Amino acid sequence: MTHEPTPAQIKEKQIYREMGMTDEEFALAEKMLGRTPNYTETGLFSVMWSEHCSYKNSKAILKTFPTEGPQVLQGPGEGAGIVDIGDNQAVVFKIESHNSPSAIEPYEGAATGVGGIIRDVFSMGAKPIASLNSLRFGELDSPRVRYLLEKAVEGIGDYGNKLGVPTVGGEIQFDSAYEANPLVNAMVVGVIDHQDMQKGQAKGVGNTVMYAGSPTGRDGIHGATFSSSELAEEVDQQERAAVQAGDPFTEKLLMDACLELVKSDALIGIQDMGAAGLTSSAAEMASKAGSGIEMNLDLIPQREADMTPYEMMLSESQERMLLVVKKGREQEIIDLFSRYDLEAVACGVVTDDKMFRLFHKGKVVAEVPADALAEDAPEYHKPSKEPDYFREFQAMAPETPEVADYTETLAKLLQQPTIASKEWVYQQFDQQVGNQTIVKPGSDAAVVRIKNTQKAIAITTDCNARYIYLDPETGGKIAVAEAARNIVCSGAEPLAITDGLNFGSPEKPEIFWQLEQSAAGIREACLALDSPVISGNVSLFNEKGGKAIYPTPIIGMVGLIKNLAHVTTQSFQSAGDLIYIIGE
Amino acid sequence: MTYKVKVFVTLKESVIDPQGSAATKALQKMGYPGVKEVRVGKLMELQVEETDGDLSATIDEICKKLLVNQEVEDYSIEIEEVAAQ
Amino acid sequence: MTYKVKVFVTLKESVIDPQGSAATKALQKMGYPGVKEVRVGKLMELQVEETDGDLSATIDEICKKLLVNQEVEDYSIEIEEVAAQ
Amino acid sequence: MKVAIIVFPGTSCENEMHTICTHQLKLEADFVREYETNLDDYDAILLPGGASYGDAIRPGAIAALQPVMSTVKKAAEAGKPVLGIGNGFQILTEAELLPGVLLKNDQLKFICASMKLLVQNNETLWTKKYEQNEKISVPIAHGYGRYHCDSETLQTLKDNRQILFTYEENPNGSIEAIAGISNRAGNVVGMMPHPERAVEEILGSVDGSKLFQSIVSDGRQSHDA
Ligand SMILES: Nc1ncnc2c1ncn2[C@@H]1O[C@H](COP(=O)(O)OP(=O)(O)O)[C@@H](O)[C@H]1O
Repeated sequence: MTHEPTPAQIKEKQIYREMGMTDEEFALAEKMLGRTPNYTETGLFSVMWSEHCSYKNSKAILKTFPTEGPQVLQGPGEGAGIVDIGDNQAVVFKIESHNSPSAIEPYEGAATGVGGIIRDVFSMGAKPIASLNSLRFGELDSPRVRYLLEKAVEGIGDYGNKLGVPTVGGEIQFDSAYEANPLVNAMVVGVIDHQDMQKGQAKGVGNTVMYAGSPTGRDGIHGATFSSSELAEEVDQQERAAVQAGDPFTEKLLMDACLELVKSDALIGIQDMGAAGLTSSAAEMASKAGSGIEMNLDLIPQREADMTPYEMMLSESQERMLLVVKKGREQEIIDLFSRYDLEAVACGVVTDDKMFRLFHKGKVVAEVPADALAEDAPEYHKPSKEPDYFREFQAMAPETPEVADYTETLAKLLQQPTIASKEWVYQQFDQQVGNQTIVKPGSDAAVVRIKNTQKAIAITTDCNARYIYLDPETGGKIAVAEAARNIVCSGAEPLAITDGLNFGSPEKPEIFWQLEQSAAGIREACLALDSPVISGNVSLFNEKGGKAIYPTPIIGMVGLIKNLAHVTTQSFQSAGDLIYIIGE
Repeated sequence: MTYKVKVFVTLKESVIDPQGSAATKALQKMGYPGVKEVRVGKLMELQVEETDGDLSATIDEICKKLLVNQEVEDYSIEIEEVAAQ
Repeated sequence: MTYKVKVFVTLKESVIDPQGSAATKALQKMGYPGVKEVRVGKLMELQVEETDGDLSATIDEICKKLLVNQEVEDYSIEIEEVAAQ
Repeated sequence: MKVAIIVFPGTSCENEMHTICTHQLKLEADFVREYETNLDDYDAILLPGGASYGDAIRPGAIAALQPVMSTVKKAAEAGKPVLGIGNGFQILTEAELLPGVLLKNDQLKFICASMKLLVQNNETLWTKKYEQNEKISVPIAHGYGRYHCDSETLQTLKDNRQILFTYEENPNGSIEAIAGISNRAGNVVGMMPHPERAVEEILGSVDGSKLFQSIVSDGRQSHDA
């Protein structure tokens, strides 16, 4: 048994700093608790107050996004957003980043990124029908970059392919700005009937909290904190241990089981254990419902021996779900999961005292108000400052490059990895499983039909980060507009977007400015196009050695095609057709 | 001189092995309840010709650079001299 | 009694091994011309609890049924007794 | 005529197969799980693609050992039509209902792409709606699709015309560009390409339809006989 520091030692030796908490945050935690937190509790605060879970640096900005519209059934705040597509059907989607895990172990990092976002979608009750990704890497002349690219693509492919969810599109750009901080974002879209929509809420005092899926191991401890701070220059042994691995086979079983489960009236709430695993799913479910949760950690299925409460609560083992079910109906749920060869166990109960209370070996090992971990996490509005480069660039006179030989220039452009065909990448993805993909990768947007209807949806991910770097507000507008053009060109009308905000350290005023400005641009374009933001993700601190990535707010957009006859593809269709250029 | 080198690559304890656990479950169901765990690793066999230099250091280098992913794998090495061909 | 069983699986000589040849080429390019051939096989580690019966026969059976495809693979087995837990 | 679609944990292409059977061929079709041991009610058996058991150890290896497969074996011996696609083909070889083995693609990557196939034998239960040497367009999506067998087996395959489909351009290093084979009797067929994904214009090709249509009349005959 590992020896854990006492509350006094944690405070005195500032051990909380190693977990990513500031002195002020630790003091706030003490105040909320009315005492000094113990080791497990400090762990709970540190992960829940990380940027990844709390959005403490970005909440103020996210609040400026338009999130409503007659089509929106569920805006930001749940595992994924939901948009109506008529006939009692809806689409569920969200984008998620897995940047820092992919920088260290690209195969597993990318694979578990896909796994996580797929769980977010099926935990809403939706059947995932399409997966997309948005990737940024350094220049391909570096062997490390080639390795990262190759393995990340393989990881994305292996996971989606084994799950039977088609990967239908994405984008990829190469620029030295991403050399040390590659970006791996994944977006998943699901379909659902209105009555099957689920929420991640722990309602009903006395109801049972259940754990389902893979057992908990020591993998990924502090992954959320880790992904919310600047990557250490030297990845030490301890951080290496943070790498978590995916198991698409178990995820497939879990997906099938959950899609059956959502039809049961015994289910009250369900949430994926993603970043900060058991801690964030349980605390958020309680906080959202205004209730409390008590869990007995001895009952948590464990893969490794002698796990401490701290380890169990912070583990990011994959392919796990937290459920709240009606009291007395537990056996049904256990039976349901066992039909899929999966374990489900009752491990806690919903209470009315708004506390998050954990028992281990007969003792209370943590007792924290649920809201303190979720709802009441700190929020910052960091100072923002226009960077000098911006003025400089704005002052420059527009310049038109002279082209001597158009053929040669065109050939050179087409050779740029960012512009060249991405067939090498998407050939590794099963694009068609399910027989619903009717426009595959290679066109403007992917088109996936909705089974047994005449409808289809068009989906795209877009972001030209160079534009955003040069002028974040205009660049933000361009990103949304580009996505919308891709959607429209495919025959669809834009419905809504999800956004993946990938930036450097918000502690630098110039970076915070980029975030603020690009969000303003996104907001304006969303309003103009009547495409609200229904979900998203924030990944900050993407920098190393003081060098930040380009500001990269990736836009994932979904549009509706009401009649399959309206589907249009990018390619020239037949000889003799006339070619027009429209627009300015 | 020709050497036959074996590199045994195993997944680190802390890393889950989905292949191994699927195989374990299958074997238990098939009537081998005694099989508690299967973990699948790699066995790489290299045929190396080398006259001078420290072969075991070279192999170690090769493992770290290419054959083994130390983020998730451990390894060990076995070197055997075989008759020159 | 608990046993640690290792199953070494190698591709038959007659079967081409693209993974091995890719590794060979990569190593030669990286400055290891002495590496003449790499072949990639599997190392499976089983933890088995068994009181009676012929363990080595059981393992052999498991190999033939599941762990090895004899059409393309050869295998050998190593059984080690470990302290009961 | 009634069709059994065998589903293992990890199978993922069963719904497409079901749609074809029920909507296009107007047949009855049931999903049959890996633990079932009675297939008497069925006139044909389909093994769809996916990654049964997560492709653990070797694709198809664990599925081949499940109870349902002993029954599939008996049905195959009795002459019922059996078709395995993708992972289904891998299961059939692992279960030794078809000779050979499917190894990792020679370029070591998963490939999803549209392929041109050549029909090498249109005189079997499953291929008779095709023309001999017809060129058809059918997608592939696999990581372990490199067909391999020893030279003796290859000769037998040739002598008995068991090679049904070959790739026009070999995508994965399969011996003699083999894409699909049958057993000696011709009733058991396995192929890596996915004909069930080429059954509607909107999917890009309808060339897979004839494969399924081929058994409809035959299946009826054998059942009525
Ligand atoms: N950039 C963003 N724009 C809008 N909503 C966002 C953004 N980032 C996160 N959200 C929303 O905040 C909620 C919490 O997201 P998150 O914590 O990322 O979920 P998860 O638990 O899957 O990691 C989600 O509903 C998400 O859609």
